[in-house]
Amino acid sequence: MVPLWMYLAVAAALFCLGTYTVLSRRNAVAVLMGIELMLNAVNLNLVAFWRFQSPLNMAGQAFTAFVLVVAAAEAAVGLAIIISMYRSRRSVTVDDVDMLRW
Amino acid sequence: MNVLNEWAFIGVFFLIAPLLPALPILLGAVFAPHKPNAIKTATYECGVETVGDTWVQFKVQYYIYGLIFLVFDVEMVFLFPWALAYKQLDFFAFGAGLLFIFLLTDALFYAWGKNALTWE
Amino acid sequence: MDCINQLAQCLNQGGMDSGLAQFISIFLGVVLVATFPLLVTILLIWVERKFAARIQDRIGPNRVGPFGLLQPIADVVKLLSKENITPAGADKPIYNLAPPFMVAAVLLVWAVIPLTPYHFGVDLEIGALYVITVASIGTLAVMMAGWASNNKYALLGAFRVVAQLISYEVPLAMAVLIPVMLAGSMSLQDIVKAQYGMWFVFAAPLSAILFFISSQAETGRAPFDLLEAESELVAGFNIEYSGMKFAMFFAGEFMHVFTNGVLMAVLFTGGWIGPFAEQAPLLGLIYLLGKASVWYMISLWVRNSVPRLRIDQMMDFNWKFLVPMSILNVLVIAFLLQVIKQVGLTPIDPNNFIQNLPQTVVLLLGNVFVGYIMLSWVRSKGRQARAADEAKKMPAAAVHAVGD
Amino acid sequence: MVVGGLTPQAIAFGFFTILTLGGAFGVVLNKNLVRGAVWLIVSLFGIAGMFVLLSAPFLAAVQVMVYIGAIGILFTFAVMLTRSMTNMRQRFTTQWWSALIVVGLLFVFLMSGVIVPVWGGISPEQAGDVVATTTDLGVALVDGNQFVLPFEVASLLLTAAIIGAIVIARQHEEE
Repeated sequence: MVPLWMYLAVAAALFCLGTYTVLSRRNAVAVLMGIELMLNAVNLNLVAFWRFQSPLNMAGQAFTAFVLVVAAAEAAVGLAIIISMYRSRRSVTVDDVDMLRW
Repeated sequence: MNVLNEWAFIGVFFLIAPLLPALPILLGAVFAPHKPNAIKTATYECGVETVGDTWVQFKVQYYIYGLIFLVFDVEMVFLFPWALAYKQLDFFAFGAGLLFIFLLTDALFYAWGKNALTWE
Repeated sequence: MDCINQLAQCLNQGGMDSGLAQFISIFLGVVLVATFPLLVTILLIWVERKFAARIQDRIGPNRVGPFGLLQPIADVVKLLSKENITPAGADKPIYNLAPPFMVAAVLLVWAVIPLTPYHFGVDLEIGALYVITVASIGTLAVMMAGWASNNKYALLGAFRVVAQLISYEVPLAMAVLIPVMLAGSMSLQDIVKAQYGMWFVFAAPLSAILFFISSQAETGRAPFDLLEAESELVAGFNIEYSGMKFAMFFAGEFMHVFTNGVLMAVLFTGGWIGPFAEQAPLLGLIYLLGKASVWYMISLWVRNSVPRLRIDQMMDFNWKFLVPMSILNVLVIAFLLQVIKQVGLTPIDPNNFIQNLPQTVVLLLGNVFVGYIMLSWVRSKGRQARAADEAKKMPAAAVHAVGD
Repeated sequence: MVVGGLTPQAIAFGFFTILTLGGAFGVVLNKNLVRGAVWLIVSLFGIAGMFVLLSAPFLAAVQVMVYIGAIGILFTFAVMLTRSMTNMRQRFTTQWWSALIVVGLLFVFLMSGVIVPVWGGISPEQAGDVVATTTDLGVALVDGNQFVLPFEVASLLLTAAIIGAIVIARQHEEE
């Protein structure tokens, strides 16, 4: 079997790529894609730890399912906000979103 | 066959499945004539050139269907294990499932009441 | 699968590395399982055309070979000689990947179908979920095809198809929950074996109907063929495809219809179960294909006789009728199963027909109840709508009468 | 079976790593956001493969169903609804290089945590072959002592998400 640290390394790399997408892309949809990548890195970690630490405990799988729910809710509401923003501002770049600044 | 062998089968299947239909396409590429010209490769559009972007803006309705589908898809994630274990479960589990489905049906009825499900 | 394992042993004894032998046997198994539906599809093209012709009072293909049986081969030869036109401005990699993926999405289902008691690709622990999962790849292929073509019609068509496909996936998955619940397993082989005593179609006819309708919509066949609507719109998402790539979309569709028949057989009408299927596995295959053909024929019959729905009707039908019905169906069956368990009507030997009867009757009554509620509700809704319509028309009609 | 000193599992792991990280690079660097959505799907498919290797086939199937079937489609819809693919001349914000430094530091930090055996050097042999099944998950989800509350809250969250998203997405429709 592939050792635990390899899975963790992949998850760490994925998390960093996701973070970089969030920090550097101008398009808000791309930013949300980055967040999905980060959530999936978390999921990978959860399942890897579950498999290696406590394969008989259901917490690992159950929490992965709950992260999935959060990811789905985040994508649904996040994309709705972006669509709404596009309709009022004709733009989806993160620089232009300063509605909440004042 | 052990479990991982089963998944090796699925894995190989995932690689082979697109290749089998790709074969006749490649055969077609060998046998079929290939003489493209500007008129032939032009976008199909009632005889006139496409005006503007292909990617015109679409209605929000599509997104809303996608949204409700996403939520029901995630619901399946929980209902499948529930249904799978149902034979071992008691009335409490039925109540839990009932409440779970009831809450989601609320969302469906909300969307219904807001006319979000109606195609205009 | 046993013959493949034997082959692996055979190769192993012949001095081959055991891992390599195993890989070769897996590879051969995959090719075998994947080629089978493709071969069936070639025959299906003939069946489909003949069937449609008979319904429309025509003869259908009858020139090439006996009864026109070689017609599909002639079709393939013709399609091979057609030029593949790639539109200018297409996103080439995605444009070329979409047709094979469309077929692959259907082909992948066959990996878990139990063909006989002993022959199947694999018997996955999560088979039923796998079937639904794989279907979602087809949705993606449609989206990619529509987008990569760089054509407004194609993209609009793809949007509509995707909206249709994802909408009807909800009642589809809900309908699959019932066999899983009744069998207590997601493995398709277990689901078939749980039907020794009684086919699930008797205990859960509503979910069978739900599955049938929504899988018909998933194939994009009439009455749900908005995506093509050959006689009205241009072809929809596959408009920019030609030659063999275009043919692949249709091969995928033909195969999808038959695969749905097979799934109906496996999930609801007992798969390979029949007299002597255990002793002679080949009989099991014949039973399975026979049952699948019956469902397939019904699907063709519906396709050729029911007129096309409008897109708003189709969406309303799904979200305002099928989805609530499937939810109610799951709840009622879950409730009745608990009651049956508490009362003690659960069959002690699930393979015994007589012992299965009480449970089946109770579940059937539950189904009738759900069906009655939904239909009477729709009827009252329809009556209200008609009354509102009448009320709106009334003054206009009165004015008209005065004018005369 | 051993090919070049690697077990089939290791080969599969390598393949899925390439899919996951390659897809993630595609998400970061793409010039066209529909392609970006495809790359995202490739990446998440790789994760599904890893779930299979970690003997969680149910989660793998769910991953494909939810991400490829639903979230991928939703992203494609959103990209097209906002015409994001047309105004991609400036992909990155002005602080992309400082973000690179921050993320580089984060990666070094995370990797140092991974490489240094903080978790008592769990060996694969310790993990054991007996794994909880999907049925166990179903039992645990509606067990009063385990996850029944999160189970209901998940449903509530999804309901809230649907209502919120519909309200937000449709707020300009009346005008």
